[in-house]
Amino acid sequence: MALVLTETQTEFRRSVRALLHANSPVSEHRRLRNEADPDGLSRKLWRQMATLGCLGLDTDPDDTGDSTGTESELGGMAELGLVLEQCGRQLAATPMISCILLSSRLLTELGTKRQRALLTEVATGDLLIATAYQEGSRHNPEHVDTVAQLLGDQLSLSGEKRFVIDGHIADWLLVSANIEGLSEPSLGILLVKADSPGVDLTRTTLIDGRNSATVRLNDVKLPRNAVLGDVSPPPHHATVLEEVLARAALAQAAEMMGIAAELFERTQEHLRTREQFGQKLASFQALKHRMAHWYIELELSRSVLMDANSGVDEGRDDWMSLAHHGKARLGRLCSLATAEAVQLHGGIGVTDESDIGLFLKRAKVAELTLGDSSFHTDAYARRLGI
Amino acid sequence: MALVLTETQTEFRRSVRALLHANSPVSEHRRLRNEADPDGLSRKLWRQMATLGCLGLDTDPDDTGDSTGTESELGGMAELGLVLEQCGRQLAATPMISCILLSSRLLTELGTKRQRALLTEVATGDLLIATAYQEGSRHNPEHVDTVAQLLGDQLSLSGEKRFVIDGHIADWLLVSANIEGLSEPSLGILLVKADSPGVDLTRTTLIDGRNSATVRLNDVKLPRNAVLGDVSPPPHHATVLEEVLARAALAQAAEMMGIAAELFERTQEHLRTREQFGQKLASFQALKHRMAHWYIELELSRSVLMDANSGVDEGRDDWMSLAHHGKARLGRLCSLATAEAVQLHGGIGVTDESDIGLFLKRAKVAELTLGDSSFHTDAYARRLGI
Amino acid sequence: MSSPPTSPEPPADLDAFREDTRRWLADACPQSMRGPVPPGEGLNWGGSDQADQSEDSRLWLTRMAEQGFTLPEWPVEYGGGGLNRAEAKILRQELKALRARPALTGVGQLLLGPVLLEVGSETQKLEHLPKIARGQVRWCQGYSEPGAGSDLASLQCRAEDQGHHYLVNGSKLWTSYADRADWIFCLVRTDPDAKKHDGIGFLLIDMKSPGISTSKIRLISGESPFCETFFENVTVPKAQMLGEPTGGWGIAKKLLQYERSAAASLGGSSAVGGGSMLELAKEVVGLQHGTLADPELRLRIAQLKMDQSAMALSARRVGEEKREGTVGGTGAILKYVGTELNKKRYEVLMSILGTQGLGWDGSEYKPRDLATTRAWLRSKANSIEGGTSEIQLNIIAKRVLGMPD
Amino acid sequence: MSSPPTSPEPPADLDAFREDTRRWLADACPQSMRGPVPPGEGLNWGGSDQADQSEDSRLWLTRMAEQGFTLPEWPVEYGGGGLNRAEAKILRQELKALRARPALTGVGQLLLGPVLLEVGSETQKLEHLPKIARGQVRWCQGYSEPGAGSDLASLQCRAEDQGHHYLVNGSKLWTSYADRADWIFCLVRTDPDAKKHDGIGFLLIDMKSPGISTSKIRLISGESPFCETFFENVTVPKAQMLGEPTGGWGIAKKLLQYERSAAASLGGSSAVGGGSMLELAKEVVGLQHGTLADPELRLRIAQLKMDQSAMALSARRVGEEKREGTVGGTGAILKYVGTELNKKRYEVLMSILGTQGLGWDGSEYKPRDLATTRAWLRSKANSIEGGTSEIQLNIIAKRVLGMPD
Repeated sequence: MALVLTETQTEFRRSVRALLHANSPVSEHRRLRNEADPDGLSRKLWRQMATLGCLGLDTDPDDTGDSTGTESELGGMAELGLVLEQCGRQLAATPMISCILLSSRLLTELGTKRQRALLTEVATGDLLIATAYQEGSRHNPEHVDTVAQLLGDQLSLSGEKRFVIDGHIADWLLVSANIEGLSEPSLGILLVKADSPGVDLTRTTLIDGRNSATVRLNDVKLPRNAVLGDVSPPPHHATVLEEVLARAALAQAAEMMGIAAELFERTQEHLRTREQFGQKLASFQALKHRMAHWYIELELSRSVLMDANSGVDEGRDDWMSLAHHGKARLGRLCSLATAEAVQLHGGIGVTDESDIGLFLKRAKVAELTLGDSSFHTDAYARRLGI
Repeated sequence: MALVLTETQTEFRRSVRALLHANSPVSEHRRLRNEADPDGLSRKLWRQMATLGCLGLDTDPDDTGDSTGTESELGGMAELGLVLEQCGRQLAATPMISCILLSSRLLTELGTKRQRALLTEVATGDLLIATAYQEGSRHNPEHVDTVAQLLGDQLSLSGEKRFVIDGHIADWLLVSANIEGLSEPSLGILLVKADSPGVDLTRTTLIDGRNSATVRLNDVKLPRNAVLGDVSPPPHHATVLEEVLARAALAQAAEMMGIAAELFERTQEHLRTREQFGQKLASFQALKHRMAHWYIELELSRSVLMDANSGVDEGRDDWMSLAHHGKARLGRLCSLATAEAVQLHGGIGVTDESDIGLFLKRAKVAELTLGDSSFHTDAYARRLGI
Repeated sequence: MSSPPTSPEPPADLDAFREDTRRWLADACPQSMRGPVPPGEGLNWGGSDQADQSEDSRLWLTRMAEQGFTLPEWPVEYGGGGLNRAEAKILRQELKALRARPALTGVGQLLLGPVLLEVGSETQKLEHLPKIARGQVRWCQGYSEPGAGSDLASLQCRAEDQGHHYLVNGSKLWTSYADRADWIFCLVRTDPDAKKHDGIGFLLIDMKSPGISTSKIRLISGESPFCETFFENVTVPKAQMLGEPTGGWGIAKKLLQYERSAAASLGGSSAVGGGSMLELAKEVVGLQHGTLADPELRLRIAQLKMDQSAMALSARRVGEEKREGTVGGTGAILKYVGTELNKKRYEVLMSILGTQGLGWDGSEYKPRDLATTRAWLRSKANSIEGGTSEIQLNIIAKRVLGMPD
Repeated sequence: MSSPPTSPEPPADLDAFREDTRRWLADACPQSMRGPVPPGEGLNWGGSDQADQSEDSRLWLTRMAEQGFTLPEWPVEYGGGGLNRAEAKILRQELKALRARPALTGVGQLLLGPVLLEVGSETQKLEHLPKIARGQVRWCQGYSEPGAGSDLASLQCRAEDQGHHYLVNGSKLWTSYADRADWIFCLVRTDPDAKKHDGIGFLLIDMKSPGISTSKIRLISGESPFCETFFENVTVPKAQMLGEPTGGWGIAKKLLQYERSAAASLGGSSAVGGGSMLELAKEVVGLQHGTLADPELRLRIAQLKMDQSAMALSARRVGEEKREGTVGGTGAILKYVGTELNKKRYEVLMSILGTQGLGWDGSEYKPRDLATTRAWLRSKANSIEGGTSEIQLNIIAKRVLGMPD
């Protein structure tokens, strides 16, 4: 229902913004990239975000304890969206999507009490878990060739996962695999220590200076209870995975909202100050109309994201459609925003010296992460029944 | 190859333009509509076009005789395109598509000498033939429920055809039907006299003031040689029909080119003369850029149509792709052109008094005739192998 | 004709008010005034010309007007219901529960009334407001002029000060239902020498005044309520000037805002005749491998549905922000988005209908299809009337984004 | 090093010329100079810095230059080949048949040379043209400046008349390969008091002059040939002014046209590394029910293919119209369409590649994918360099459509 923020939410957003502003300006993102930082992100920032309660927003407080500082009124997609949007505005590299939206959520939804015990350390920022779900180069979670073969009480896991976000620094991995050796083969999520024998992690540097990993699994030996939930067969893992991916896509969309809004404001400022042919760029009518169009799309997107976040938090029946809509729309908004920002900044916009290119690159990664507009429009249309 | 007109073509275009200008201004189209003219078009104009050779452009001169005045250098899609484009500019209602591009062509491609004998009278403008190929409300020539049942030497034709362009004034009909009673059922085109017992023609008035008909066929008795080509089974009728429809779609696109170009020039004139807020509309930069965009699309479309017409005339391998491209592109161009023309004309553009609405209506009919942009883009993509 | 129901008692508390109102409405609202308005019938616009209204419609208006329920929050002395906000909300809820159609509509009630309440003299209020509330007088508006387009302030229709009265000459375009209205409110040039926004007055004119004539405007979609209204040496008493004789522009701007928020509500719904667009698409286009057989159209429909949802949510957000007092610039986008979306919606519908949507009239076309086609044509005016899309973009750039002229 | 081949005889007739040329080329063109330029290698831009050129490349340049074949239609006295149009065409055909790469490229040959030929003094022609034709001097261009953007004429770099020489101060942006060029041609402000287009000169400057320095510009796609070039009290002989000291703007416009027609040729090809876009799409995205598994991407590809075809045909039409002498306004659209289309093409390629296109470097990505990604980023500059898209639209509106300022 809520299309305006509550006071608590406004206050929370202010705290997040202040934290990121002080500790993760865009120049910090540039530094991490230029120095080819081995982590590709700041663990210090991550622990600061933990102190603010950002890391426990998507888990059951019972699993994370009081230590996280999570306030009772906060917790859910609306707040996660606020965090991600601020991350987008500052280009703050954090494992929010990989570790919180994907991994914490999967553990919360499917993990046994013993497995969920990891969440305490996740919420303090001391432990990182990455989720390895993608195999091809396009988002298609149904495409799983990785196999976990059940032999007695042991599982042998083999396969190759690509684009495992933050996989290069993960302590644990959640891996989707077809479990074979049961009465019928079924998809399951397995919890794997990243340094297990047979796990080969290759770090890949992305255009936005962040990192993902290719994870090669060669006969990784795991106990049977490495499967989340410790059940066999776990028939609903595929459904839960689809839902968790949709939630994460929506959070990704919130980050894109931040990128698009920041680009808008920077472009607005550029047009206001830069002169050409004896007048401010902002006074050219063709540019005014383009800025107005962009503003319209920003506002529509904001309404959609707020409603989608509420929809998830309220558990509305149509929340999956809302999430698909959110990610589809924000992908298009970012295409518009990056194209306009670069073009309207002119030559300076294509130099590495300008920050605009950093937003462009981050936006492209975000667009293709967890399904692009095409994927989510198709999913949305399916839910319309057409 | 030819992306510029030859001198002969330029001269021919001049003649067509002069004829239409004198005999079929837009006001004439308006008169036909307002008076709900029983024909919905001018037979006098049609005979004048015959004198100019327009009606024999798509047939073998041997079939039409010298009487048509067809010059030897003329004949083919390039010239047909010129005629149709001028028709579009003047909103001249003629049976060019129905009687020439569809019916004459089908007869030329498939007819026996006896059947082709009709072409002499077609070329003089004395005989009208309409082609009945559509059954649903969307262009899908493969969808044929109409059946011609072979019983001995007789055929019994039953079915319902919709959107039979100019069917209300046709002397003869070409009807696509599944011929049953042969060793295997196969699609055939049948030549049917419009006043045969069992043929029920219902005139339908379209938004552009023109007319099509619903043709209901109830056990229409025909001789076996009513099938074009007089062969049984005629296995290539479906292919020829597809090709003839593609050629006709390309001619339809040429008419749309005329509509879009005419709307452009009228809008340009409007912007040049109309003042608002103390300046000419044409001096507003946002409108300049929109006009430039529109001009770009016009020019691109013109290049494509000229090449597609050449492609057909030269029998290039890819001519079907070119035709699909042409109709798809012109559909989009007309969407742009009508939207911009109406909007930029402001209030006057939505009144019946203005001609803009007449072009809008004609453009919509043309867009949906012989397959819309969606249909032809899909067909084009299939030919790309994707 | 059934006997008039007894009045409800003045409300003691809200629950009692709800109870009373419900009971009264159940009695007062004729059965034929419940449910959606059937095609061919229109709402009651009030006024002296009630020829097209059914007896039930007239009765329903009379009964509602007697209670002041046509304008429930207006003061009782001006013909309103004198209800407070909470009570008015209850009335709306109960009307909705009954699926009662509005007893009265029109520009008098929706646009002029609120402005009169705000800036009219006491005499003007007492003269005009009760007649609006009771639906006795039907108003039309005279803003645009031939040749003025979006540049409303360039208007030429003149009101010359003749001492006791004004002498009005000129013409007004797009005067909806001027042929059936009793009065017209007009923007007129009172001072041709002042800067163009400064020399404009807001004049109330009786349509029966000698020298006024109207002619109907036919649109591309066919018949329309629009007229052109001509003024030839029309004498108008000076008391009928609303506000200062040169203060009309400010009043017009107030009124335009009501008009825009009304227009923005377009585009949200996707109901077409009986079924929804999705059902129509499945019926006409069909499915193939479980998805719509036309892949491009499928994407256009999905995009449209998303856009409609984004529009509806933005309108709701504007409302919520207003209530919270945190108004941003979102409101400025609604007219543009709503009207552009409505045009897009009809383009999609035309694509779905295919050649079946190309009919002008005749038995071969379903009424649903014919109506959709006419509505498609009518939608083309949406982004022109009530402030063109270009003007909307200018406003966003200037007022919301602070971009200079 | 192989011995230089013997010169072809002066052409008797065209067939003989073709025969001679073919034989000469077959001898003269080293094998490694045939076929497409391998990644990592570049064409020979001439000049004193030949460090990145192979021995074969230098040899090929020397041989071609000796024949005047680097600029076959230029007069022999300026280092050209003195060929007539028909002969030059034959030479091009034979070079193409051999798949020989151009022996020489660069702004000297392509942009400055033609302009020098047209407006240079005899002394200037004799001094500069032969060195351009032989590839002895590599040129760069100094047009844009920091802060000027599309408003080129607002340039600030000053050339003060000091009697015998000019004193140049200021800086130039986007000077491609300035760090490797021998000479630069510059627009400089010669009269700060004149109207901005009137006080500009076109100056030729030796890059070895004291006071010149360059720094490289890194783009979002990585390394680039662009530099910023700084002038600090640089002394330039007055004889190096091309045309009138205040006539530089006219010369610059001539030169810009050569640049635009070069930029317009972008966007036509759809080759990506080895395979075509269609093959790539089928490989990466796959087919389902016989069509590409991603229905939206499928439509985007089809649309792109159509647009590329429309662009290529329009470019050809402009050429045909030129030959027929029936030039219309179509030429004005090519730069805009070509560059916008090239950007669109790379957006589609990125969509096809999916996350595989997100790599910056590293072994997990195919060279093809990494190259595509960098090219995607580089394409963003297409609609800015050589006249922005906005400027192109202004030009179309003004010059072709006759819309007033």
